[in-house]
Parts: sequence; structure tokens; C-alpha cells
Amino acid sequence: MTFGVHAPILAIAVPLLGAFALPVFTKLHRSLRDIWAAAVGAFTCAMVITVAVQVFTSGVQVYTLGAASPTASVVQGGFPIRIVLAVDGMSAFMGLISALVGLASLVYSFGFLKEEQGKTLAMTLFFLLWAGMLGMEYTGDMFNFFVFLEVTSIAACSLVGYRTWESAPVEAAFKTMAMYTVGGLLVLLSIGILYGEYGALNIAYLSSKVVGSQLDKIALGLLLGGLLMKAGAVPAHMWAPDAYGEAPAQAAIVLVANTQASLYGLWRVLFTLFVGVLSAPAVGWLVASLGALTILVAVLAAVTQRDLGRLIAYGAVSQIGYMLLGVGVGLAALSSRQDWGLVAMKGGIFHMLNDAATVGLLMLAAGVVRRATGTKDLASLGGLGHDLKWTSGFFLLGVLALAGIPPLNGFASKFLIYESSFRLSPILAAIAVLGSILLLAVFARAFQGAFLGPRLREARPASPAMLAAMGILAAVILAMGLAPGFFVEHLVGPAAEALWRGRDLYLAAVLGG
Amino acid sequence: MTLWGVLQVITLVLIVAGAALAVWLRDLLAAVIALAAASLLLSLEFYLLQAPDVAIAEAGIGAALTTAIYVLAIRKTRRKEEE
Amino acid sequence: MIGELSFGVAAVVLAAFMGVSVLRLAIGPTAADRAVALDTVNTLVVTTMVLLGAAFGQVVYVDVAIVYALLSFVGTLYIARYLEGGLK
Amino acid sequence: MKWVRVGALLLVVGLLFGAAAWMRPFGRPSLAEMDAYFIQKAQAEAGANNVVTSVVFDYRGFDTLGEATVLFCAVVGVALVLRRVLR
Amino acid sequence: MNVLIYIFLAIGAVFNGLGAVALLRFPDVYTRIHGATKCTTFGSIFSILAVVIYGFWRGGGQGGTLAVHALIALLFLLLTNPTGSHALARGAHRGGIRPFRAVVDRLEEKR
Amino acid sequence: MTVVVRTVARIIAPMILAFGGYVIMHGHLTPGGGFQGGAVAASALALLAISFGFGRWKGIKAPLSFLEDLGALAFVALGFLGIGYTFFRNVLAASGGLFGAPVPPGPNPGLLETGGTLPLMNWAVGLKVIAGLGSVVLLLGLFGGEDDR
Amino acid sequence: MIGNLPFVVCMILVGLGLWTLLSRRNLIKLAIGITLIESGVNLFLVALGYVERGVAPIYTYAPPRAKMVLPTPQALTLTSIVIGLATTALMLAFAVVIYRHRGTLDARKIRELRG
Amino acid sequence: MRLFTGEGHWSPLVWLALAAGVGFFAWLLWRWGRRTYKAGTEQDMPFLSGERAPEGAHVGAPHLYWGFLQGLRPVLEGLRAFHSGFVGDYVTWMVVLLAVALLVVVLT
Amino acid sequence: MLYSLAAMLRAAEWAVTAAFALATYLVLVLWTGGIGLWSLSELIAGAVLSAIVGMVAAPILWERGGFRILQPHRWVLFFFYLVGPFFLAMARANLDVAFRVITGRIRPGIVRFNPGLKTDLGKTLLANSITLTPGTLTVDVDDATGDFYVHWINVKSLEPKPEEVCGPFPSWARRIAE
Repeated sequence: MTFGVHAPILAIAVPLLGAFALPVFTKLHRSLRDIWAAAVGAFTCAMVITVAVQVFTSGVQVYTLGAASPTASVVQGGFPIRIVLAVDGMSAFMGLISALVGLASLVYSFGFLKEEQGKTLAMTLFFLLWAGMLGMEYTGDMFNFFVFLEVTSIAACSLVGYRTWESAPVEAAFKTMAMYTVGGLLVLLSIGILYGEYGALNIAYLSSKVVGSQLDKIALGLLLGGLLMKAGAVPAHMWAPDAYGEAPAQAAIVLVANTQASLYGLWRVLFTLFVGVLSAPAVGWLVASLGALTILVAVLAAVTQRDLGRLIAYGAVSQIGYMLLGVGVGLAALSSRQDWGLVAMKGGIFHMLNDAATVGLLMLAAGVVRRATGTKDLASLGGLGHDLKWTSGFFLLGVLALAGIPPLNGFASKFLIYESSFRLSPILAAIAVLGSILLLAVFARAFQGAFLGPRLREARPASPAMLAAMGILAAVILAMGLAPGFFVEHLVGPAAEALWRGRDLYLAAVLGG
Repeated sequence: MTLWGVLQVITLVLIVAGAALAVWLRDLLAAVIALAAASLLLSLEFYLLQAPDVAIAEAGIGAALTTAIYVLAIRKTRRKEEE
Repeated sequence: MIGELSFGVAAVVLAAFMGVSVLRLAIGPTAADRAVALDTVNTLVVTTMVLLGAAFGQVVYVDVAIVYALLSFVGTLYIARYLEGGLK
Repeated sequence: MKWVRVGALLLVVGLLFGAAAWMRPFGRPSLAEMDAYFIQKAQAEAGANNVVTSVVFDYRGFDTLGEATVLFCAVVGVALVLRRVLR
Repeated sequence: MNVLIYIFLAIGAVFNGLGAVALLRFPDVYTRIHGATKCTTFGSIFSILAVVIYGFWRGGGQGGTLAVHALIALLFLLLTNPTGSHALARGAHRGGIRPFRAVVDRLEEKR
Repeated sequence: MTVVVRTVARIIAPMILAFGGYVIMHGHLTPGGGFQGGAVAASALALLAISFGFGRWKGIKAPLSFLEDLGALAFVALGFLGIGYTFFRNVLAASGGLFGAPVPPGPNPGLLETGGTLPLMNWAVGLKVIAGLGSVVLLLGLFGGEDDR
Repeated sequence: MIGNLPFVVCMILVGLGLWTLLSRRNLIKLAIGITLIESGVNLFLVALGYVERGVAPIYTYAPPRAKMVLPTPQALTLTSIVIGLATTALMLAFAVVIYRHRGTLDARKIRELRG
Repeated sequence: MRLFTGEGHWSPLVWLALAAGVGFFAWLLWRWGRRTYKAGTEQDMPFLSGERAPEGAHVGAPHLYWGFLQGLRPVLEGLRAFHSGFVGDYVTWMVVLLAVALLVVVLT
Repeated sequence: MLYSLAAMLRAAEWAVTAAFALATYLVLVLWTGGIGLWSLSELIAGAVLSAIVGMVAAPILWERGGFRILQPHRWVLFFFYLVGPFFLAMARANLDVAFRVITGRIRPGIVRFNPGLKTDLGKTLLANSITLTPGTLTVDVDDATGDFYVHWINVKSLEPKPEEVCGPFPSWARRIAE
């Protein structure tokens, strides 16, 4: 037994252990808590990277929980009975995104949160959320996916309600909770239907059994509804701006990553579980047109916002549209296996990483603004660039990257999406370009309003931990912007291939031949 | 229709009745009482479906603790639903 | 087995009485009436569970009835405690 | 707006009823190999008479860990939301 | 023995039914509590006693366990039922529900 | 509440706790287990809280949260116990050790000392659920000042 | 024998819960609606595993050579019940805090976040 | 460094070079400016109107794109109404999304 | 001295609570075989469990005068009371309710009387007996004075004696619990 074999489970179990032990350490001493949190975070990141390296070098990793050996995923007769963690390229990629965002959030929260009791609880919840996201991404079992979905839901909503001394965050938390719970229950209902039909819960096994009856289609529809809601697709996106805008900054970026984890679940359902039976063009068109709608509606709503947090939140929602658009185009092209379909999927998946980094950077900068001035109202902000030099630089970088200004990473992924969605339908591409332009306008306005102009008020400078967190994300953005080819080839490419063509490999790895 | 079937049908109908009451009643405390009744009968239904484990869980959580939490929340807020 | 059928019949009869109590739950003018109906349903459910445990010939099922007998009390107490809020 | 609600709800619930009708008949599930395996082997493998418990804690123990996590989350969340903040 | 079980079951069913009917027929909360508590408790005693007799009659570990567990359930019912009714009545009175056509209400006078 | 309720609560609380312990302890033999037993025992806490007033239980919040952490940690640690094979491996079952007695096949009256790690996990989860649900009820009851009219 | 009635009842419960969410305005009523959906889903899961004339999958004092109902849905339902309780507790805590701030539970008045 | 898109490829280095060229041009423009300019004097008065800006005046975010927003007013008003902040509406739209998804999936 | 007395008292409380819990547990696990009716592992487990329950529950469950219930003759009395007068009264109560359900003839009211009971246990016993027997329902018990407020379905006098309302129960309660 080598150590690396256990890496997938350690990546999930260690944050859980960290979360459970955190209050105990806090009771012992406060500094012990920070050391413990840092150690757990570093170890988790190391595990995630180990998993990714293993997956990208040697193929799908399977880990069977509770069996005599990790690879003994099936019993005599060729069916799995235990929970299986199955990590393919896409899962590993999503794990990397979660690790990146989680690391930034953890570093940021050291300097950001002030109140001690709340800080301990929020860090605990952060670790639970992180573990939940990694669990969603690594698991190969439908019900386990649901359980981790609920873990992330509850932890995320609690974090949204962090600032209980104001009424808006709690309100946002309640709304988000209602939506998440209903979505989760729809997912559970569909899992029940699938179980009733095939008597199994393992994704690979179900995928090999599913026949595409009306019942399966209803199950797929329920899954689509629940997961699209959790991902924040228009018209069920309304919880997202509320939650992103009102959550404390370090939690909001994890919420974005959580959204992407549900998107991952959607991809897994569409491309692995149901790929053999669904009529791919129709569902692809559905997803792509929802993506286009999301882009348009979210950007237009962002234009009218007067609150910096909500403005960025709408920007984040519109980015979800690009991902849906990219992968939807890929799905529509799946049955004919056109090359541009793969390109579109690469664009959509690359955009996930870009979005996590850029929106994360913007949200962290907005958190600095809020902490510095005590408000996020754009009408009363102005001239913060005099005091917050580094923050304005980071914000500008984020704006440019998000809007797709050429040398930065946003352009790379959006370019892939434009070109390939043009092949499917020029209207989709036009909407995507229009959304991008509007987004630049929106964020230019936000930047001008908040950071430029005469100094209106004194601002408290950001603490080093916060700057370090933003620095991490900015470095990633710059790296991806300057070397997109490298990232697309070594990270995004395998992930997209795993969805595009990797179902058979996945099934073979889990079901053993 | 065996005895078991009759029992099952009665229980299911009563569950639906309790749930509908929980939805329609304006007085929140009454709605919670109806919800507790529905949960109670749901537990009986689990029992009839030969799932005693689940029945115990539903009894402990649905009947006692959920009711307690709801009642506490109503106490901390207000009892009547606004028109 | 001798008694089992009779236990089943008794259980069905009790279930019908449950229906009567749920009627009171529906029409009860005040919340207190509904709470009384809930209490009655509780007792009836406990009895039904014990009877069904005998009817199914499954010993371990009676544990559920014990749990119910203990815990319905807690729910009733909470409701009773906060009935005092009155009829605003 | 009201008709949007009613229409969408009716559609969804109608399809759900369809699902209920298309399910395998109640009382005759597919007797999947997984459950047959549990019923036959759980007593020997997990050493417990109660197959449900052996499923909950042994075969699907990870789900239970997740469930415990959910409960922990909820308690921490309630503590977070209801904490007294002087500010 | 069979006959005894049948009789007990019948008595139990009759009194439980009486409780349910009393719940419907009586005019106010307190009288309903009267009917519901007394009759259902009494009926449950007989119903459960039937099971207890059946269990002991069947004998062995299985029957004995059945009987003893049923007895424990009965004991808990006896402990909790009147207390719950008392608490409900008290809550109802404090909540401002007057007894129906009461000739005297000392508790109201006390306040 | 009145003296009647308080006295009955006093009598019945140890019984509920003992019964909850029974449900947890026999989780691998009879219906029940960590969650169910934990919920039962937690409702004993809820019973005491409602009958004696919430204010009396203010001091118990911190120990409860500590207990919950402990239960969760124990559960994860039991998962890590099997990491020689895989996570969550039931290493104790049929090993002849503490809980490793062989189980007679088919229907049987049940032996307490079987089950491998199952009883231990039951206890860990039970502890966690008692503490967790108890503290949820206490937190909700104590929020915004205890209104014990 | 009774057809797919349990499944139909599950769907009725889900529909009732959704209807509550759509039409009611009280926050606690919304929580009740979610609890109802949860009950429906739990019932659905348990009903999936029932085998005609089966007994519970517990070997303690089980009748000899009886069919047993499927254990997996019951295990899933246990998980689901606890998740439901956690959700309910959290939602009610939010509702209580909202009432603290705004003095109302009417969802139509709690619309600080819009636009 | 190159990113292949299926149609062709592009390289961020080209864009970097372009940005450098533009920057150089901007620097040139800046160099052609007046040498005598000093901040904080009369010279930083706006060129077109020639009036001194009132103290603390700031063209804030709400003032930007006024005409654009005015032109799109009906659409934006509709969007604001769409996001009504009422939980029931949120769930309604989610159910609508679910219905659409179910229809699309079931009918094809 | 005083301290050790208090410590002994606490130890006794713990022991009694633990024994109570142990008794409950042992009844639940009857017929597991081995030693007497129980197996060794069950006995050990029950002992550990009841020790823990005693530790948790003892400090909050005891009040003054609680130790009276340890005297065995009270248990015998209680048993006789349960199967004798109590059961009879209960049967009569049910017939009474049946009569009233059918005829609908009621004359309700809430009356007050003072049975003169001191201990909590006695009050509880009496209150529950009253609730389960003919035409009466305890609505409230005044903690300070020991007054009982009883909802009487057929009020015979406005200021009744305890015996009028509930027959011989107060004396039984006094005998059992005081």
C-alpha cells in the first residue's frame, strides 16, 4: 500500500478531521487554531495535487471505501456494493479549482474576520464546505453525491448568514437555504427513481444499466432542474446575487467554487450517467440556450446595480452562463463528434478555472473595500485608489481578466467559446460577445466609481494576509493569461477529454474491465 | 385487499390529510400540530413497510425534536400567519 | 398462529379511530383541541404498533412503540407549554 | 404570475405522477444484486444481525460520515447565526 | 387463553373508540381531554395486556421479550398520558380558553 | 411547568436516557443505532429543558459542543482505523477481539459482543447526535432571552 | 394489491410541499413545506424497498426463512431524515433572526434584496 | 504558449507585444505634453468648460452610462421586477426551469 | 463532616439513579441467557451505561425528600393501589364517560381543593390519579399552597372537600408517598 493510493480519501477526510478538531484546538489556545487550520489546509492542497498528478499521469483513480483493498471495487459477479471514489480528469481538475479557491479563502480569512467566536465557527464551516466540495467532485456514487451536496448547501448557507447583525445577510441565507433544499430534494427524488429502477447507486454501474425509458428521462429532468438551480442558471439564479453579495468575502469565493462543483455534477450526470440514452442535441441546446440567457440577463441586471458586492455577484452569475454555453455546445455536438464541440468544452471548462480565479479576486477586493470603508454602496464610494493601491491594482487585473481583454486568461477561454459556438449558432456567439462587452462596461464603471477620483474618505489598508490571498489568485491569473496553451494542454484538455470520450475508461476503471 | 392493505390505505390517506392540514391552517401552531400528526402517521407507515429503524428515527426526530424546534421558533416569532 | 389475525383486526379498528381523531384535528376550533387530538392519535399509534408487533410476530418492532410512548410526551409538552401564548 | 405558478406546478406534479405510475409495481422491486448480497452476506462480513445498521455503518459508512457532517454543520450554523454579537 | 385475548382486544377497541367519539362529541377542550385521556388510556391498557398475555403464553425468549417490552410501553403510556393531558389543560386555560358553560371557575378567579 | 410535569420528568428522564443507551448499544441487533438512540436521548434533554425552564441549562452549552466535537472526532478516527486496508474498513469484525465474536448464521437471539467497529461507531455517532440535537434545542430556546412566563 | 398507491402518496406530498412554497408567504410555513417535501421523499425511498410479505432485515428473532425487505433504501432514508432535521433547524434559526431584525415573517415584506 | 482553437491559434505574446507598442505610443504622447504642467494649480482645470470643479466632486458610478441606461429603461425595469426578492417567486422560477427541463428531456 | 455528608448524599443519589437506570436496562434485555436471565456482556454493558446515566442525571433529578420512595413497603402499597382502587376507579371513569358521551349531560366547572399533600411525588401521584378517574381533570397545581384546581365534569358543590372530588385517593397518595 503506497501512500498515494489513499490520497483521494485523505483529501476529503482530512478537512473533515480539521473541522471537527478546530473547536477543540480553539478551546486550548487561539494561536493553536490558526496553526492547525494552516496545517490542514496545506495538507489538503498537497493531497489534491497528488491526486491530480496521479490522474493526469496514470488514468482514472478508483478508491473503494471499506473493502479489503482500494481497487477491489466490485464483488464476485461484477457489481459494486460499496461506495467508490472515482477520480477522472474532470474530477481532478475540479479538485484543483476547489483547492485553489479554498487556499485563497483560508489565507484571506486569517486577516479578514475580526470577531473571535464567529471566526472559529466560520473557519469550521469553511473546512466542512471545502470537504463537501471535494467529496462532490471525487465521489463515484449518486447518493454520496447528494450527501455532499447537502453538506455544501448547509455550510454555505450558514456562512452566508455570518453577519447576523444586519438583516440582509440572514434574509439572503434563508432564501438560499430554501432554494438549495428544494433542489437537493429533487436530486434525491431522482436518485430514488434510479435506485428503484436499477437497484444500484454507483454512477458507473447505473450508466452501464440505464436504458432511457420515460422514467429515466424524468429522473434526468429532475437532476437537471436541481443541479441547474444550484449552479445558478437563469431563471433560477436569483439566490445567487443575494448570497454572493451578502456573504463575507472569504465565503463568497468558496460559494462560487461550490456552484462550479454542482456544475461538475451536472456534467457528470450528462456525460457519464446518461450519455448513452439522452438525445444529446436537444439537451445540449437546452443547456446552451440557458447559458446564453444567463449571460444576457445577468449582465443586464449587473448594469443597474449600485452595490459593489451585488454587481460582482451578477458578474459571477453571467460567467456561469459562459460555462453552460461552452459545455452545452459541446453536448449538442457530442453525437456527431465534431471537433469544435471538444473545443467548446475546453473553453467552458477552462472558463471554470478562470472564473474561480478572477471572480474570486474581485470578491476579495470587494471585501477589502467593505472592510476599509464599511460600505459597498457605489454611490458613496470613490477615490479608494489613493489608499488601497495594491487592492485597486488587483481589482483592475480582475476586471480586465473577467471582461476578456486579450492578453489575460478570460480572453483565452472566451475565445474558444466564441469560435465554437459560432459553428453551432451565430446567435449564441453574438450573445456571448455582447455579454463580454457589457461586462467590461459594467466593471469599468465599478472600478471608476470605487477606486478613481478624488479621495472621499479615509480607508483602512488591507492586512498582509488578505493581500497574500489576492496575490495568489492574481499570480494564477497572470500565469494562465501568459501561458494559456500550457494550461489548456495539460489540465483542461484531459478534463475535457474525460467528459468527451472518457466514459468507457471511467466505466472500465470502476467496474473492472 | 388484505388487512395489511386496508391499514396501509387508511394510514396513507391520513398522512395526506395531515399534510394538507399543515398547509391550509393559518394558525402556525395548529399547522405544526398537524405536521406532527402527519409525521406520526408517517412513522406508522414506515412501521407497516417493515422499516423499524426508519420508524424509530422518524419517531424521535419527526415527532419530538422537529415539533420542539418548530414550537420554539414560533414562540420566538409570532403565532398567526399574516393575511 | 392463533392470535395474530385478531391483533391485525384490532389494529385496523384502531386505525379507523385514528381517522376520527384526525377529523377533530381538522375541525378543532382552537389549537388546544388539535393538540388533544394529536395526543389521542399518539396513544392510538402506540397501541397499534404494539398490536402490530404481535401480529407480524416480530419482537424487535415493539421498541418503536416504546420510543413513541416516550417521545410523543415531549412533543405534547412543548405544544402545551406554548399554548399559553393565547389566541392573539 | 399566478398562472405561471399553477401551470408549472401542474406540469411537474403531473410528470411526477407519471413517474409513480411507471415505477416498478409496489412490493415487487427489482431485487437488485446489491441488496441480495447485503441480505446474504452482511451477517458474516460485518458481524451484525441488523442488516440496516451494517449497511449504514459498514458498506455505506462514508454516507454516514457525510450525514454526521451535515448535522455538525447545522449545529455550527445555528450557533453561528444565533450567536450574540455586540457591534 | 384465546378467548381472554379476544375479550381484552374487544374491550380495548371499544374503549379506544369511545375516546375517539368523545373527542368528537364533547363541546370544549377540557371535556374532550377528559374523554380522550381516560378512554384511550384504559383501552390501551387492555389492548397491550392482550399482547402481554399472548407473549407470555407463547413463551421462550421471543414471547417473553415481546411481553416485557409491551409492558414497558404500557408503563410509559401510563406515566406520560395523564401528565400530557394535565399540561395541555393547563396550557389551554392559561391561553385563555374558558370552560364551556362552566358553573364555577376558581382558577379564573385566582388570577 | 407545574410540579406534576417536573416530577414526571424527573422519573422519566433516567428511563429515557437508559432507553436511548439501549437503542444505541443494541444498534447492531435490534432496530436502532447511533442516530435513533441519540435522538431519543436528546429528547430527554429537550424534556428537561422544557419542564425546568431553559435558563437553568445555560451552562451546559459549552460541554455539549465539546462532546459533539468529541463524537465527530471519534467517528472519523474509527474511519481512519481501517486505513491499513481502506478507509472505513471494518477491521474488528470476526477478529475474535473485543467485538469480534462470530455471529451465528440465520435468525438468532443476538450477541452483544459482535459487530466489529459497528458498536463503537454507534456510540460515536450517538454521542454526537445527543450533543448536537441537544444544543440545537438549547440554542433556539435560549435565543433572545429566555421567556419563561 | 394496493397498486402504486404509496408512490402516488409520495408525489402528492411533494406536490403539496411545492404548492406551499409557491403560495404561502410565512417563512415558517415555507419551512413546513420543505419538511413536507422531505417526508414525501423519505416515504418514497422506503416504499421502494418494500418486498411483498417481507420482514425487516434484522436477524434477531426473525421468522425463519422469511423474505426480507431491501436494506439499502432504509439506510438512505436514515441519512435523509437527519439531513432534513438539520435543514429545518437551520431554516428556523434564520427565520427567528429575520424576525428579530424586521419584526415580521411575511415574505412579501422581507424584500430588502431585490433588483 | 500558443493556444490552438481548432480554427487556428493565438498567442498572448503577440498581444503583449501589441500592448507594449501601444504603451510606447502613449508614452510618446505623454512626452509631447507641456513641460510646465503642475498638479494642484489652475492648470488642472477641465479644458472644455473651464470652470473649477466643486470641492470633492466625483463622477461616481451611478453617473456613468446615463444615456445607455435611459435607453434601456423598459428592459431594465422588467429585469428589476423579475428579481422581486420574494422567496415564492424564486421557487416559482425554479419550478418553471424544472418544468422546461422535464419537458425538453421527456419529449425528445 | 458536613461536606462528607453532602458527598455521601450525592453518592447515594448517583447510586439510586444508576440503579434505576440499570433496572430499566435489565428489564429491556431480559432473556439474553447466561447468568440468570442475562448474559455477562449485557450485564457489564448495562453497568457501564447506568453508571454514566447516573453521573449525568443524578445532579439534576433529586430534590428533598426523594429518598422516601426507596422504602419497599411503599412499592407494595403502590402496586396494590394500582390494581385495586385505582383500576376500579378507572373502569368507573370510563363507563361514566361513555354515559356522558351518549347522553351529553354535563355540568362542568373548575373547582379548588387542598388535599394537604407535601411532597412532589405525592402531588404527582394524586394529580395523575385524578386525571385518569371519573369526571375530573387536574388543570393546575399551585406550587406554593398545594391547592389543586380540578376541572370537574359534573360539579356537585362549589367548595368541595377532597373526598368529594376524588374519593380515597389523597389518603392513598399520603400513604404511598409521604
